[in-house]
Amino acid sequence: MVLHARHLKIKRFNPEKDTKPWWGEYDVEVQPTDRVLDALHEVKWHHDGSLTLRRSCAHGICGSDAMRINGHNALACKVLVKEYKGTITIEPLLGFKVLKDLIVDMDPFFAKYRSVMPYFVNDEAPPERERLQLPEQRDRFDDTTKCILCAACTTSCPVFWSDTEYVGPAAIVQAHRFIFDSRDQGKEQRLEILNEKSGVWKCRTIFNCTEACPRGIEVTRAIGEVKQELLLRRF
Amino acid sequence: MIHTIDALVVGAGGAGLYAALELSKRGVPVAVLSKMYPTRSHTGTAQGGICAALGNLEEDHWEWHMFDTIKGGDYLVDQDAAEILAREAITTIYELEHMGLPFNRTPDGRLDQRFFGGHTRPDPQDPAKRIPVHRACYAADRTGHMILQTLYQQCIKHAVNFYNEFHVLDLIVKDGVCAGVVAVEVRTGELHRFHAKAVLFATGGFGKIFSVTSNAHSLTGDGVAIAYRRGVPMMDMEFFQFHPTGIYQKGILLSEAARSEGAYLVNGKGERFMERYAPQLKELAPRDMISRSIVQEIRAGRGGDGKDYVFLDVRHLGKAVIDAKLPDIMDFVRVYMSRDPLTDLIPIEPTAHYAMGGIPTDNDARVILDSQRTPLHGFYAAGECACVSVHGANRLGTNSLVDILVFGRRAGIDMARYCADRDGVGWTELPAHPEDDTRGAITRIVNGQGGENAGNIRKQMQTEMTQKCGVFRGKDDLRSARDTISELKERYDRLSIQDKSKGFNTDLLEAMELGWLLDIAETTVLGALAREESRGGHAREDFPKRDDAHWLKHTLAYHTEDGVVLQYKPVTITTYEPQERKY
Amino acid sequence: MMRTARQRPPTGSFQVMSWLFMRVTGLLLLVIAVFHMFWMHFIIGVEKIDFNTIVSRWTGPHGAFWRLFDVMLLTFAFTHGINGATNVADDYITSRGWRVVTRTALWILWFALVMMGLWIIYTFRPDMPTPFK
Amino acid sequence: MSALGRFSAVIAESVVYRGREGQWAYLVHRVAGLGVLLFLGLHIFDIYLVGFGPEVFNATLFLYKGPAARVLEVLLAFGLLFHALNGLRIIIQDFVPRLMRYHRRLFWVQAVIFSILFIPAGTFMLKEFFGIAGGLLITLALWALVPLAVIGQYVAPTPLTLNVAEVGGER
Repeated sequence: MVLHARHLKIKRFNPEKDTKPWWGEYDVEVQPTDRVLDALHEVKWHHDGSLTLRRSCAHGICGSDAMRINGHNALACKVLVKEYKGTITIEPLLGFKVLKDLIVDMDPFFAKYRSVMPYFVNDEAPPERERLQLPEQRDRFDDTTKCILCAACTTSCPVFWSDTEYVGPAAIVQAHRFIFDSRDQGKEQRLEILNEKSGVWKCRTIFNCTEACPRGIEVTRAIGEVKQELLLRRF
Repeated sequence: MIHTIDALVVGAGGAGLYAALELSKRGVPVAVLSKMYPTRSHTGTAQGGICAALGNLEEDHWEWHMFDTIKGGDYLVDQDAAEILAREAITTIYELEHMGLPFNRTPDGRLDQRFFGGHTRPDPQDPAKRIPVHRACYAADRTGHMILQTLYQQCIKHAVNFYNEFHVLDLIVKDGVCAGVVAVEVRTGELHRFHAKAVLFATGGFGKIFSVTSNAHSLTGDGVAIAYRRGVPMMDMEFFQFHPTGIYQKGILLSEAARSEGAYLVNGKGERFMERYAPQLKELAPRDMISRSIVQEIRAGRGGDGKDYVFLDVRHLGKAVIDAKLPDIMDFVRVYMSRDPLTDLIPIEPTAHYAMGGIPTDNDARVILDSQRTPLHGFYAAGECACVSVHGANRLGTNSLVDILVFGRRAGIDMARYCADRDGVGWTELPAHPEDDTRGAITRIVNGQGGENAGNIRKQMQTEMTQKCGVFRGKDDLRSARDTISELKERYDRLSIQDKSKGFNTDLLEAMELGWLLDIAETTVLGALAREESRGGHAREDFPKRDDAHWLKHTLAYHTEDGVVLQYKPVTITTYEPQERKY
Repeated sequence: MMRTARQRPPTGSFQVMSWLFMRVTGLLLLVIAVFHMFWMHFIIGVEKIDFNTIVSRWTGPHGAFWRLFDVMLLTFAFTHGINGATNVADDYITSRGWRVVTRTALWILWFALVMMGLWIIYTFRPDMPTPFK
Repeated sequence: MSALGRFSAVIAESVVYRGREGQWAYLVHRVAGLGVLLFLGLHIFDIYLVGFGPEVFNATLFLYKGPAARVLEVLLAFGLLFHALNGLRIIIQDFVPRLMRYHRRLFWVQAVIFSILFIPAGTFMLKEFFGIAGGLLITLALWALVPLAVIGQYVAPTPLTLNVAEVGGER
């Protein structure tokens, strides 16, 4: 096991003690194939126990540890230390209130998510067995079912940083997953929500969300498809 | 702060959310407490599929599923529970589909099914032989993710109350009746008292007692250990499943779905070695057998590149199959190993994966305290933290998802009934100061001056458990592990932490979790040391045979003032007499 | 704090029409504005432009064409621009009151300048009376 | 927090966040659009002045004459051309969303077309006052503004500020 020394620069802020943020600088020994999350754990477990972050599954499925690593959003558990040269700078996500160190307030994010009716709607009595759906009908929304609600997309969006009302890419992705599901019946209501001022028309096709998505979802495209659906519905 | 709610669900994975949904549909006021946000729960990382004998692709019957479950569990399965599991799997799958879960489909639009390890049907040519059956419904290789999302979505639809980032630290029991929980609001550090008629623990597993594990950092056995300290035994703790295909040294899971789709296991000499160990099912044998086979190959010097791993080979599957059916796990190989699964072999080793043991319950998820099935009224457990026991000594692939859904659902239904019944009796009164124990424990850790570091203790425990209580176990190793754990527990009492703040004090909470892990590691080692046979996930090198005469029984480990006390509980056998287990 | 779908008032189709308007005028302007820039800067040359350039443009043999062209350029470009500016302002101004103020100000500006432009394009004569003559 | 303070904080975030081609295209598109609008307002006003007769009008045209005005004019050409091509790229993707998979490639196609059109055009517009070599040099300097800003983002030290949500205190 070959260990390499790496320098981490982490933005620290504890509202109980600090009036403004400060850089915590740490030298840790890690393997090059370690995740950035492993390096953060090395700091927390063996250098400074007060470093605070969220994490759980550590392989990019639970969506807890989205943060800014060297200036752009990523999951700390889905990037390896060796992908970065020199100092690794780690900061909390933009656009949400920083609660402590790398932890931001996710409640507004989930409130936006809940506002788009992110659940299956079909009031007909279900059949005894499964409802039928052809593979190509299912493929239509496959991409957006991958979303793990990590907020990397929403917090990378310049429109979202400035406009508190925009529902943000993640919520639209979640709506897309149902709008294009052939079994769902809530499409019109969802489209109506996204047709509002705070909805899809706020999207300026910047692609930061697509670039930030750790699951490789074509987020901007999903938003574009919803826009197209709204447009087609009108004419 | 004091909250009063009829039904409390602790943990927001598949079991907890399904129970909450059932309670909510029945009009029972319910709150879900999660130490994270619900969508972070570990159910989301389940990959391969969820079995139910729908027979969409070929003839299948729930009895066959039940039989496979019992045989897979090396006959330590309680067969009445296995029957419920196999029967209700079918209705549960249809219910999930009706909730909108995007399962993969057959060309004619029905639910597609794939093979999975240990799931078989009789060979039509030779009924004595058993061949793999298409039984696992799936959504690419993110079945668990889709289940978690779908259930959370439905909970939103049915206005379930969520307390996110509320970490439950204690169970309130008064006169043999469960009356609620004590939880800390992680954001503020404030202690909250939740007064309830019925409490469900769906807190998940505890793979973090091991160093190489597929489990999330949050899987620290909170619920199991909290109940244990309040007098509930831990059942069958020595049975821990090691999944054969974890990414070498990282433990990240490469789903059995890869082998279901036709991937091979090959050793350093390029041989498909499973042909020797399980001639009929080969790579689709149960996980305990494959894990042992891998370790045996490595020990015989046939590891890949002369090292302590073997290979998973998916190259022959082709890009189309991989992109359509295994996109996530192949992404893991690319990200974490910098290898291309289309051209390279993938180094793998067994990784600690699933706890067959946990909080003992009956078939309605009610917690029971002993072999007489004495209930702890108002207390329920479901999911990986519970032990019904449908998995016995070894769980079959996909049965974890079936378990959390079937028994999570049953828990919700029975809790609703119990809450209605309690209406006549009235609420159980709370003890005078239910938070005192928790507050004391927190103060001890925050003010601790002993200088011991939680990170070091955790690391040592995990290494010890992986090395000495892993796929194969021996008396000397287990004794040494027992001594190490008790030494670590002493050191744990001299813990110091650096973070003294109230809000988001994860330093403190991780220390509390470590205390629970140490309890669990202890009962695991002691259970393994006592059980002098090999059965399912528990393989003793000094007792290589299964011993039904002495050991066809469940272990119950109790927390007493004199340390851990082991008792035993008989296995329920209804249909299938134990036979030799061959694949 | 959180509003559910049903409580939200429907806001009609203004957003989608505004979005579509920006695309359609954008495509038209791609031709008109870029051609105008090319014509004035490369074919004529800025240093050579003076009062007579305008006179020959609007009253010469192709006067009708140029006046129509300039009306289109003026209305499309300025409406596209002001609508874009209100979008930009909305992005950064979060208070409802200030949004109304900026919006109103921008559309008043739009009205004033478009009227000035249209008036001069329609009424221009080389010998029209001016206050300074 | 004032709208202006909020605005500058958001701009700071846009510059601090290391987005890729799309983010820069968006920023330039927006600034260029506002710049062209500003010029357009001025331009409508000066054309309106033809109604006041040749003396007044010709006197106003000093605004557009001379070397400095010519450099600004090239900047205008930059803005108009970029806004037009970038807008076209966005419209194409809007109406054929599956092309968004190639959004980075489309951006680079646009960047090449822009450069091919802008560099000779700028040189031509400036050659009267600066000669061909001088014109090319100034044009290239203007052309390089955005790439230099991108490089600057990677070279400059990361500023230590809380994010907009924190200072805005609204969320």
